[in-house]
Amino acid sequence: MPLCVAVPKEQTPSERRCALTPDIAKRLLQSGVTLKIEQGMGEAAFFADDRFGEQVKISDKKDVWQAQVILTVQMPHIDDIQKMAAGTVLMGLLSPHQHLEQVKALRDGKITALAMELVPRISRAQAIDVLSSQAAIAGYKAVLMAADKAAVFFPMLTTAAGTIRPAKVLIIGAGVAGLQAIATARRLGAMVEAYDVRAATKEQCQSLGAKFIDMPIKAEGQGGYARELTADEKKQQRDILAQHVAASHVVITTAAIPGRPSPKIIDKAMVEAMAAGSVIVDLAAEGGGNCELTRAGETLCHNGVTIHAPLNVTSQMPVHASEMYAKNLYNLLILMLKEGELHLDWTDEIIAGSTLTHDGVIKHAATRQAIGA
Amino acid sequence: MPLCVAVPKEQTPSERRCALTPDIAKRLLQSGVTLKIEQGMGEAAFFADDRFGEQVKISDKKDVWQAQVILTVQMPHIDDIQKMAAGTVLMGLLSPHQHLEQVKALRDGKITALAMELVPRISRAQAIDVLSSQAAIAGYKAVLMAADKAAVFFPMLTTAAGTIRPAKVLIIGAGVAGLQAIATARRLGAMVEAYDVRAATKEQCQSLGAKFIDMPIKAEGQGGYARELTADEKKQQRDILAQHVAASHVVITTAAIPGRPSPKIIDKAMVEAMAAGSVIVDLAAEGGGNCELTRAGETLCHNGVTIHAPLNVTSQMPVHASEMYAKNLYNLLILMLKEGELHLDWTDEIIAGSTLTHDGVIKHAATRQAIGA
Amino acid sequence: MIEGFLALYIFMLAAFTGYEVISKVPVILHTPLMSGSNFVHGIVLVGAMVALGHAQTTLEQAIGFLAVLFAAGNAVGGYVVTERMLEMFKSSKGQ
Amino acid sequence: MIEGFLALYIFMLAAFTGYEVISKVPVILHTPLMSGSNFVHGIVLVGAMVALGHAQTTLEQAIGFLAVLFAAGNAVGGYVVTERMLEMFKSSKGQ
Amino acid sequence: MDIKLLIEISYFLAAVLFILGLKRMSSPVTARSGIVWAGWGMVLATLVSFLYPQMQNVGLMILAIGLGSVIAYVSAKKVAMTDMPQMIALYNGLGGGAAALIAAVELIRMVGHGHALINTVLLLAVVGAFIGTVALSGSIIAFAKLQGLIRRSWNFNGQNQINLLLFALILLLGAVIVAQGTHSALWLVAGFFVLALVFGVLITLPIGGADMPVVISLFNALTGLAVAFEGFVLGNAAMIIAGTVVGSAGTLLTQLMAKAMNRSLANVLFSGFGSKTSAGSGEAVTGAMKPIEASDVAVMMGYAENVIIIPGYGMAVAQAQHKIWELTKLLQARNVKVKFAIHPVAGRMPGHMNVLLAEAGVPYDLIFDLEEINADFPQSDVTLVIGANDVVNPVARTDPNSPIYGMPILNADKSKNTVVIKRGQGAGFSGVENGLFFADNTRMLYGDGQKMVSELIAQVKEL
Amino acid sequence: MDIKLLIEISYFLAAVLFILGLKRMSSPVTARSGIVWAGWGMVLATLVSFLYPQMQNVGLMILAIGLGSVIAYVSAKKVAMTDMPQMIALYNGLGGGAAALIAAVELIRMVGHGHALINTVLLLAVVGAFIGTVALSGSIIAFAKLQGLIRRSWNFNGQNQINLLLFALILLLGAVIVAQGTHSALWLVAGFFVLALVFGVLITLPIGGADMPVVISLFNALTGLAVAFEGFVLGNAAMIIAGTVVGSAGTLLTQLMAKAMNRSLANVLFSGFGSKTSAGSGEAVTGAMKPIEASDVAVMMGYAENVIIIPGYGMAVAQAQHKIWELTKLLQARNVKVKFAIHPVAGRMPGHMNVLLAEAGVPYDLIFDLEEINADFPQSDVTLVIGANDVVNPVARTDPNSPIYGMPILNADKSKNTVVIKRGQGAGFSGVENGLFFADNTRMLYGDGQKMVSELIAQVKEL
Ligand SMILES: NC(=O)c1ccc[n+]([C@@H]2O[C@H](COP(=O)([O-])OP(=O)(O)OC[C@H]3O[C@@H](n4cnc5c(N)ncnc54)[C@H](OP(=O)(O)O)[C@@H]3O)[C@@H](O)[C@H]2O)c1
Ligand SMILES: NC(=O)c1ccc[n+]([C@@H]2O[C@H](COP(=O)([O-])OP(=O)(O)OC[C@H]3O[C@@H](n4cnc5c(N)ncnc54)[C@H](OP(=O)(O)O)[C@@H]3O)[C@@H](O)[C@H]2O)c1
Ligand SMILES: NC(=O)c1ccc[n+]([C@@H]2O[C@H](COP(=O)([O-])OP(=O)(O)OC[C@H]3O[C@@H](n4cnc5c(N)ncnc54)[C@H](O)[C@@H]3O)[C@@H](O)[C@H]2O)c1
Ligand SMILES: NC(=O)c1ccc[n+]([C@@H]2O[C@H](COP(=O)([O-])OP(=O)(O)OC[C@H]3O[C@@H](n4cnc5c(N)ncnc54)[C@H](O)[C@@H]3O)[C@@H](O)[C@H]2O)c1
Repeated sequence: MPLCVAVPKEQTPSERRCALTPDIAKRLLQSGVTLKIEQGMGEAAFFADDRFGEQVKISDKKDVWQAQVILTVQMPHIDDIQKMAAGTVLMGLLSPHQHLEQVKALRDGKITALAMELVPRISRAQAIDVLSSQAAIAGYKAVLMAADKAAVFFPMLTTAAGTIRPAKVLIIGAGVAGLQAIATARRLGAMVEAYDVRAATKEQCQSLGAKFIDMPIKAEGQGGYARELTADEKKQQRDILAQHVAASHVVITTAAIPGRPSPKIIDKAMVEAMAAGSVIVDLAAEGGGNCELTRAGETLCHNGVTIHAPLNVTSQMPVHASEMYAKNLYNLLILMLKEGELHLDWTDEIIAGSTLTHDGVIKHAATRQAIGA
Repeated sequence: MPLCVAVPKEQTPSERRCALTPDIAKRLLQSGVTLKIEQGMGEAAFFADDRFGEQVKISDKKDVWQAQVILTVQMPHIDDIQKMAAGTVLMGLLSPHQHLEQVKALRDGKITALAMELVPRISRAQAIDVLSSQAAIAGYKAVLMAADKAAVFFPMLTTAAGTIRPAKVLIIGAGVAGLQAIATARRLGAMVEAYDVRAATKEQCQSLGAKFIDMPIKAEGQGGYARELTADEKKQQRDILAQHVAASHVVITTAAIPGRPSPKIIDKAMVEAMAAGSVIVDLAAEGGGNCELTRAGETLCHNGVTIHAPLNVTSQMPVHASEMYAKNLYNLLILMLKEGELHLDWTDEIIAGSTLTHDGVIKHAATRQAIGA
Repeated sequence: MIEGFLALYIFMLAAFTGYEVISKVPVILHTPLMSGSNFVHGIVLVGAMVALGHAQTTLEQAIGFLAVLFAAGNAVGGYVVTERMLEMFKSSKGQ
Repeated sequence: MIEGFLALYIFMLAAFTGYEVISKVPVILHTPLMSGSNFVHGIVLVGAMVALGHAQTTLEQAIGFLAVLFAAGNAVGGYVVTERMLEMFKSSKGQ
Repeated sequence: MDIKLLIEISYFLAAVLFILGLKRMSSPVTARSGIVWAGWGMVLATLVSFLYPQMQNVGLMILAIGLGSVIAYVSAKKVAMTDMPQMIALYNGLGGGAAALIAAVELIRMVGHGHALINTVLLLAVVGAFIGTVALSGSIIAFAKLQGLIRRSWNFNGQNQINLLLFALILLLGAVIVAQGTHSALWLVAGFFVLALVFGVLITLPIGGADMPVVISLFNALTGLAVAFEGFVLGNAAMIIAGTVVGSAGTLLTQLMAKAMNRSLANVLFSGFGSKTSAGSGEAVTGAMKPIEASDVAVMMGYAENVIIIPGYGMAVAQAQHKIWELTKLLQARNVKVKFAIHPVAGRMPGHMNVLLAEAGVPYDLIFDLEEINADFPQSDVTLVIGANDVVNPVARTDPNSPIYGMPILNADKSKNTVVIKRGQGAGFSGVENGLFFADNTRMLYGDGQKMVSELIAQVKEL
Repeated sequence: MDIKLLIEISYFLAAVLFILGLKRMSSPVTARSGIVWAGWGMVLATLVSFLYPQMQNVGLMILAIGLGSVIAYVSAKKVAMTDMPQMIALYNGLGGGAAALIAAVELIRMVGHGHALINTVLLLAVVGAFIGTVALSGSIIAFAKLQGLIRRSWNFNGQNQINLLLFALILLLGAVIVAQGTHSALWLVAGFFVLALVFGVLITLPIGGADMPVVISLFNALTGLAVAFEGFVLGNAAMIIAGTVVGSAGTLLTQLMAKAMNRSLANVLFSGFGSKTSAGSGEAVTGAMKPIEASDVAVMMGYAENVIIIPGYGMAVAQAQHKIWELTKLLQARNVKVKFAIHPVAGRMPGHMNVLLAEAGVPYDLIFDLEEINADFPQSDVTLVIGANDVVNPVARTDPNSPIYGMPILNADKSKNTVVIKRGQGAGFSGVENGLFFADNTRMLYGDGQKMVSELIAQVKEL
């Protein structure tokens, strides 16, 4: 009997992405597996059930959890986890830190859970790297949101009714999302400044036309990530950034340190120094935000400055976000398929590295510690 | 006694623009007039009272209407009109068609009312042309709204998680707003097609990088405007446009014919042929919209297609919209100032052409007819 | 007096040289270059000098005198005019 | 036999011509051009022919024979090699 | 050291210096040194010529040189820049005359003293005499025309036939002189020269002022040839080389000049004798559009201090924004200060130019709007208008009846030089004639915006 | 018609044809016709030479010509394209030998028959003999080295001193011959030639294979000179002109070639005798990066049918996107099909290349991603990699230990020719050595991306 891959519908109402698209479905079918999806699974992302074709079985809420492989976007509810048979492979953005109870359930249910955010960021794994694909969307979207919320034009405009100077946009954190934000803001004609603690980003920002704010702080951490700053460094950073923030019409922050809350880079005083009508888009909201005033998931106005801290930004671009996410999942899945059979190669660092639970054991060290087991 | 110019606060809550900015206030003061503004006049556009400087008097709701010249954005309420002394000059976007009662009040109050939308669009008057300055903002904003609402990326993106093809954007009506929309959508990386009934726009669209949809219909009207199409022409237009609309992810419509309701260009069938997740932004909403399904001021979803028909779009960019509007008003006002004294030269076609009422007479023929007086 | 073919060779080669030397000249230099080459054929002066130097009859002297006068005018006038025209290329900054 | 200075002039002008003719040559043509000019000095053949044609002693004849042989080799080999190298410029489309 | 050898070496050096000088003169970077090099060659050749064996009349010679030099020097220094072409004509005529006179001396000596010349030499002498004489009288007419001494062009029916006849007659006379050699009559020689003089006058008279520079260049080449021929006669290698080089370079130059005017040489010389295009003065009439070549614009801009670029709707149509920015960077690398002046209504929508310049990557700090830049135009050495029309039309300031009257404009007309790039006679949005295009200091660079700026780029790179 | 005159005219024409031929050969567009023109000059000159008065040994002559021609023709046709340089060396040596032999005949005749030569001519004959002989033996060594017959370079201490000594000796012998004239002993003459032969061998032996082309070019110029000198001796104008032109053109060419290798000529000849850079064969060793000049890349691309451009992070750093698009348009105008291949992770963010190409205005239909284009590489005549590294690294396919193993790459290594633009030895993001750069059909164009593409544009325009 061929391998069965199932895709349930997401439970969180704000989640508009889905884990399978018609295009990827076709490819999976070609590799010899059978597919079933929960009714309406792709609707929020504009992929109606009928677009998946005849060969994909439409199943109900209960039946969909009976499969060898289950693809999701977010961590399933506990009761859904309990529906899964032992040995089922679950793949999704499981954010274990936020769902410790579910992790326990997975462990106890002997589910093999692969968390997409744990995929090691090595060259070979780039096609599986959900963080990159989703961050690219977030960076683009952040600029659109900022431009839409800003009271001013981004580009320069010389008109009969006066000349409009271009907006000044400051991007803090030049990772994948930050770079995409730079590119998008530049496209719209803004004057873009960028800042990151990693020195390597300077050239990258410049290659996209942004001015880089130089600071004596260098904080590259492991694996291309940043390390946390010392108190001293933080003060220095604040002093230099303060002027740049004050002069900006739009600030987009994306700074993150893996496994830690987002660094607080913009404090209240900085916000108050900004002109009324300015906008801060805090993409780091999921990790607590880079701005002191940020309230995750909310848009507030402080002293005329709008502070927008959206969660799950990529859900606002459901079509492409789903396409990219599904492609990432697909690329991981085919790594584990051998002639239509599931075959988990534990010597492969991608598979080993991204496994959260397997055969009743929590494999991911940090999560294990968090659960204290 | 020097001329007194006053600026009341707008009454409509959704109106965030204001008729005077600190910069223009400074210039007006230099030309020898005195200024007073109603408290909080510029707040919605982030121009706090104190930014206007010492020399501008802050007055209250009542006192502000006592001046020789009164600048507004929209048509004042009847009771406000009645507060004005005879002979007062009122300048604003008075939209006489929608405010016939107020026009009567202006006539009866012997107010000299200049409607900014009536300014003839001759070369010399370009600096006074509010329609152009506001349309430019609307065109830019329309694309941002569309991009924000669209489920897809505008630019092409080749990534490890697949290649995202660029969005197809169709701009219908290549007047000032349409051209600006073309430019903005192109900046964001979309593939842009454009269509207009005036042949002269072809080269203009191409100069901004859009592909022009050629049709045998040529409908230039007077003064650079378009004329209404015959039934036959309308059918022909629909047939050709249908395919292009169906293939587009985003459609932005701006078609208008002066003094008539906006032409209905996109019918229900066309909308239904569009892919789910597509967006229509109907900038012609004020005139009834270019899409059959448009409901002015609302955002609705039909068959997965979002139809966004915002009113008063420019209020969403209050800073620059106000700056440009105030500059337009200023340029008209100084045309009427001679050594600090008001001097209306009725042989000047700009002043004569934009006068709505004067000395108890409705000067604007179309409005006169509408009122039937 | 020169043997015919050698003269022809010299003629051919000099013509080649003249042609190649000019072949890529910007329009702005057309007039100065015309003037410059006008100066160069002022070398006729040496011929005129020889003619006058070897003149015997008064007629020959008169003609020779005129020839030198003319030739000197050609050379000096050509030089000064060319120099004045080329003055605008004085500050060749940026190079 | 040629008068000294005329020879010098010819030498100077020919050198000029050679220099100017080459002055703007793309790198890709360096080798073909070297080969082409190698062919051109194959003109030594006519000298060799004259030498052999006027040779009297056997020694002179032998040397002359060798000279002609060499020179012919230079000319023909140079031509063929150059032509082969220039073959790649055959389809000068787009022009 | 052997005097003869010294002279030969000096002549040789002079010839080399002339060639190198001309070579240097053909690039703007080295042009100035070129004339100096050639000058030294001339000084050297002249000085050693005094050492010729058996030189007589040295006093007379010095007198002639002194007189000729002083007159030429003073006149060359005094003449206005705009009158240069006619002065070149004049000096060139003198050279041709000198060559002719040398031939005259030789011929007279031959006839008078029975001093025989071998055939080819005699032939060269006669041909040189003819060419030199024609160059003399023709150049004088060219001078007179450009100087305004002769105001109208002379055209009558049968002109070409008469000239042809005259030419045949001269040919005949020349042939007779060559054939008879020592036995030629003096009057025959005299007649030959007189007819050649007349011929030069006749062929030059009908040519219009605008074509004169080409004709002068042709006479210049001819003089070179005459000098070379007389060089053969005298056995003077310096004259041969210099004359031939000038003859060949001058011929090429003449062709290039004709090409730059979009005419063939034959067209200039014969077809209607140029009178159709323009008559009277070489200076263009005030009120005409004056075209210019990309290479000249490149030199103007490359050596300018301040340049202002005014883009208009035509730049958008031509999509020339990237090229314009490339040109700007090139100019900046030459320390030229470049600014962009954007008129509020340039293009067809508010901010049209901004979109394009931003796309090309022009930094915002180079972009100025009307109010910021209008005071700078008098300091602008070159203002480049690309595809703008209405927004630089001074009529908006001056003509109350014009539809654009009262619209503020960019004061391109106030700058020292203005170059306008447009495709042809196309009007702007308002359809009004543009006064700027007819201004004295405006030149028109006709062609598609993108193409012309590409050419400018190529030319600036050559500088 | 006078035979002598006919010969002279023919020689004259031949000289003109040679010059024009060389001129045509210096541009890719006309190069092919150039050799044909020169060829006709040669045929003409050879044929009329049979008509020389009092020609003897005509049978022998025809035999020699036939023999030489056939051998040369066959060998030239057979030789592989890669072995061309050594064949040029060989033919050139033959020319030098011929010139030397002519001198030998003249000298022997002088010594044997007391046939006196005037001093300058004797001097020229001796100098020509020396140069020709050195060119002969030197060229043969060059041939042997390139052909792999001599494999090692010969370096020993005091090499330069010995050569200098030898040179002094030859100089002395030559001086004696010139001074003694008719009275010189035959063994002196023979000794002179032998020493010259040895000298040619000694100076060539130490030079490494990579520098050989420059040396061959130098010998080529020398042969030209020798031919010119013997031309003076024989009073043969065609030889003088052709020889001198080749001598001068060859000297310039030698300098240009040395410059193209980033070396001075002196450096090639003396400093370490070139052995430092490379030894052994003229073909670069497999596994070395092979640099290339922009002009060559331009010719390759300009005459290609299909071109694929692969941009990478370096294009972004160099901001070369506008230039790349300009180059593309130029190529398209020449009917070259150009595609852009974008790797999913080129650059430093998803879509990095898209942003830049869109900014430059590259239309979307020219842009292909990895899956769409990877099959096209074998049809690509030239693949231009600009600032990409990891994404074209074949190691990702072959070396399981490499950190990029398993990443799909663009198969630039499968295309017929690949040109890589990068600044130097900089590694890519992953820091891995790139196998593509060492491939046989890959050439490296070193320099900043924007600058190099600008050069490519300029060069393509010249085609
Ligand atoms: N900015 C706005 O909002 C707006 C809106 C509507 C109207 N307008 C009006 O538009 C006008 C704008 O003035 P402008 O100076 O920018 O433009 P313009 O007056 O329309 O002149 C454009 C010029 O560009 C030339 N041109 C066209 N294509 C070209 C090409 N490919 N290469 C080179 N030249 C080319 C044309 O001459 P050739 O045909 O000879 O080449 C023409 O003279 C004003 O009158 C303004 O009132 C502006
Ligand atoms: N796309 C993404 O989302 C993303 C994100 C993070 C990392 N990455 C990684 O980044 C790499 C991208 O590969 P790639 O091939 O695009 O770039 P790459 O491997 O980083 O190579 C760039 C090359 O460009 C050259 N270069 C730099 N500046 C230059 C200049 N001004 N002119 C000419 N050449 C220049 C460098 O060599 P020289 O120094 O010798 O000039 C270098 O070899 C991949 O390894 C990918 O995994 C990608
Ligand atoms: N080689 C690969 O295959 C591959 C694939 C994808 C991403 N990456 C790399 O991974 C790295 C991380 O990317 P990411 O977007 O996931 O990063 P992230 O989301 O973890 O962080 C975003 C950015 O914030 C910056 N930051 C952290 N603290 C900061 C502070 N105090 N002030 C300012 N900036 C601060 C970080 O340096 C980082 O650039 C990048 O270098 C990226 O290029 C590599
Ligand atoms: N000379 C000046 O000073 C000046 C200043 C400003 C604007 N203008 C010109 O005024 C004109 C109108 O500009 P606007 O933006 O106010 O126009 P508008 O708002 O009245 O109309 C917008 C566009 O819709 C188009 N349209 C009408 N019916 C259509 C249909 N059935 N299908 C498709 N398109 C249709 C019109 O042609 C117009 O281009 C333009 O030509 C503009 O360039 C001139």
